[in-house]
Amino acid sequence: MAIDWFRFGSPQAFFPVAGKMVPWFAFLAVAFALPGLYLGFFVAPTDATQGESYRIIFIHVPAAWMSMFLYLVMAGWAGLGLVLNTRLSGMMASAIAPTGAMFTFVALWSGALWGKPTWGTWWVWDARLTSELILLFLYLGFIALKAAFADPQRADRAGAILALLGAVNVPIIYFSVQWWNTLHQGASVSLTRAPSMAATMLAAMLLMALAAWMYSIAVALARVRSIILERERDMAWVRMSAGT
Amino acid sequence: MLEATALACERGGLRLFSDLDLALEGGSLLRVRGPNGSGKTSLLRILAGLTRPAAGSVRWRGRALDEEYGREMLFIGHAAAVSDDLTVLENLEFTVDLFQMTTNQHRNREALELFGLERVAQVPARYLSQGQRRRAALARLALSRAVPLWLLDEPFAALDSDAVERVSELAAAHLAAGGMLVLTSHQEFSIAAPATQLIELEG
Amino acid sequence: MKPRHKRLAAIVAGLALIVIAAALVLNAFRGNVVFFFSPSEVAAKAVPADSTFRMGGLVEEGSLKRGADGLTVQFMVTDTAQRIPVVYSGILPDLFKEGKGVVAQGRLGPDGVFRASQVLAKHDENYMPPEAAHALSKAEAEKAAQSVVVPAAGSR
Amino acid sequence: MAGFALLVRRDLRLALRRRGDIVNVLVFFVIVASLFALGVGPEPNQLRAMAAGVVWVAALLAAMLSLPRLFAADLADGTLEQLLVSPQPVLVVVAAKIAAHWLLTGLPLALVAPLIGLQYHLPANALGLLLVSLLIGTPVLSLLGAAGAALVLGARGAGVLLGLLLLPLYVPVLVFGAGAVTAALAGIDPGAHLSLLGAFLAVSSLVGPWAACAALRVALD
Repeated sequence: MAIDWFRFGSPQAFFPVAGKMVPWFAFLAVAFALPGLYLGFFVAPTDATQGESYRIIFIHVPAAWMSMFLYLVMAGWAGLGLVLNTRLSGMMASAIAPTGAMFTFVALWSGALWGKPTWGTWWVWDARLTSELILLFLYLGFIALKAAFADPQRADRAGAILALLGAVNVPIIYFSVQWWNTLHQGASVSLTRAPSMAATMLAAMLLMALAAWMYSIAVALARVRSIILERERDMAWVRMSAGT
Repeated sequence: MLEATALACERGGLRLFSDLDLALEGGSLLRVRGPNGSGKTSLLRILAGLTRPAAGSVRWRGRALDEEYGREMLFIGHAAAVSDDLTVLENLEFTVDLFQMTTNQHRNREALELFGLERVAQVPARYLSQGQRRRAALARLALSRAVPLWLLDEPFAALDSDAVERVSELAAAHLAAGGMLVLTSHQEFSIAAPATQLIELEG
Repeated sequence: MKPRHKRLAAIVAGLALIVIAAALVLNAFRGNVVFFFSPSEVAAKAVPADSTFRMGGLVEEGSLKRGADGLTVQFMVTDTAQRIPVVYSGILPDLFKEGKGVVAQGRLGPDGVFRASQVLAKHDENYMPPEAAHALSKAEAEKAAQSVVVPAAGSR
Repeated sequence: MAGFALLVRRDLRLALRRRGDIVNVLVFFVIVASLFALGVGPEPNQLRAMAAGVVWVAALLAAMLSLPRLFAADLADGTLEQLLVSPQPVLVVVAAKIAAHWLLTGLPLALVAPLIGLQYHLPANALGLLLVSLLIGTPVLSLLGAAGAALVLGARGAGVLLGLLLLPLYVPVLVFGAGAVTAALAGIDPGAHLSLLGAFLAVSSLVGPWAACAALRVALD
């Protein structure tokens, strides 16, 4: 049986589907976060060099991953909207941006809190930290640009161009630790080699990353529902379901 | 020559029109009529290739609109496209070069004279009145006989009766020579045309 | 030009720009756009003269000497090829240890001693419990011992 | 090619009629750069160390100051509409706008910068490098700036928004442009910085015009 995926491209069809999915993803986020936090903060062993302060990676690393990944997802949705002219794509991009900005902010702050006890400084202007800061500015610019247009369709298309323009930054952030001598350490988990951390630590970190994923999906879906209602408030189906 | 199928237009979340078809052959005049906000300007901008229709497509000589279309189409919108800091003549000369029209200094002068602009030809456009500005934009029509398709948005707005007559004459000559004309207008006008069509847009 | 040719020309121009950019980036990585310099570069004088820069490497084992005031420290920074003495007066980060990574910011004196105004610890991406770290270093020590033994065995 | 020359000529002629605009940008550049010196104090070593950064930041701000007008004036009087329906490819229109903007702001800024460098006690080799880095870097300001200027057309608070969008994108130019001069001051080879600046120029000349074209189409839609 073929599923008509394009049917879900219409906000009207997507609205109830998203509504059904939100509680599930919210539940999964909690279901992953609780064991993740327990493993990370109570079970995982103390680090040989850093002692207890390394435990911030259970927040920091998932947040940093999400900050980059959500940008790509956002730019992907935005680009899709630009090419296919589907209404839902722009709304999805709008819904993802605040979550991405939040994770970027969390990654920067948790990084600062980690840097002080380990490196001995809150902040250095190395390539990794600087490019992550730029990512935050890109998110804020995207949100501001979208907010500056009265016509949502114009906002979607202008935002999409900016999002694609800024996407160049993501690989720079990711590879900065390999390309330059940075104070920031390299990646602890990568596709090309075995992870460089103890199994419990890795399990806790991956659980937290999954929780961050599920949280992002739940929040993005909930937010996209609000955006759909706001933008389509004059449409018959919204009025009918609102009972007016 | 100019065909549009199943056009739909949406502005600010509102659907202005949908399922609009039109076909235009040489010598046809198409008048687009409707109340304010019914999508007349949007339709013209879609036909000019500026606005992307929400659905449907526009074809010229059987092909999708491309850069070649720019050589065969003349679009005059609400704004006069006259730069304040250039003189009336410089503005005209720029337009002529931009659209790669075949003309010469003498014919440029004549075009300005036709619209009563010879006295202000060397004056920066910032000193023109609203009506003069419209005339400066429309002076192009006198040089555009070779351009088959004219798209004019409210060409008679802000013009005195003399200038209305000039535009009507040029349009009639254009149609008689096998050209096509699409225009929107609130005013009544009389343009002799071998064939006339009317599109009524509802508000 | 036909539209098809134009599109082709645009693609070729785009690719050419990408190739140029990639070549320039590769060229740059042979140079020194870096957050810190290595002791080898310092020894080769490929570092800013008379101005502040950062030097990174490992704190050499057994090189750390604490001054009488309890604040001034002296140690060697090495990249295994070269070693540069560093003098620093101030509080060291918790992770500062012999055999571990460090990035120091300061100036190189005429006597070849690096006078640091700030010392940062650079840790690696390996996280493991102390027992594992201990076992790992023991294993490495054994491996090193073996690699010394093996050629001796081969020569016999 | 004829279309490109025509459009560049038009922009240059318009700029000549509004000479104030270009002069103001240059004066702004010089004043901002001088303010830093006044704020920091007259210590030559300190001034020398910050010269490259100050000149580059002032150049970014000055270039940005001139950008909102790049398309806005043509949009307001309807010329932009005509440029887009004309037989000229939009890419040519955008490229001409960018070229004219660089000739009118980037190039003069680069040429004036060594004078400011003198105020900051830069030695001759650093002055030369300041000029070179600005000559490579300022086209990037125009290329990405055109994209930004086209994106904010018709937006609320376009001027401030433009800064918010563009300054993060300008960071690599600032880092490597100023880095080249600082490296030269410190007696290291600035080649790597200039290489990266050149790479960034290549990437910008690919993505900048593309984004500007797409944004113009959106703005006139």
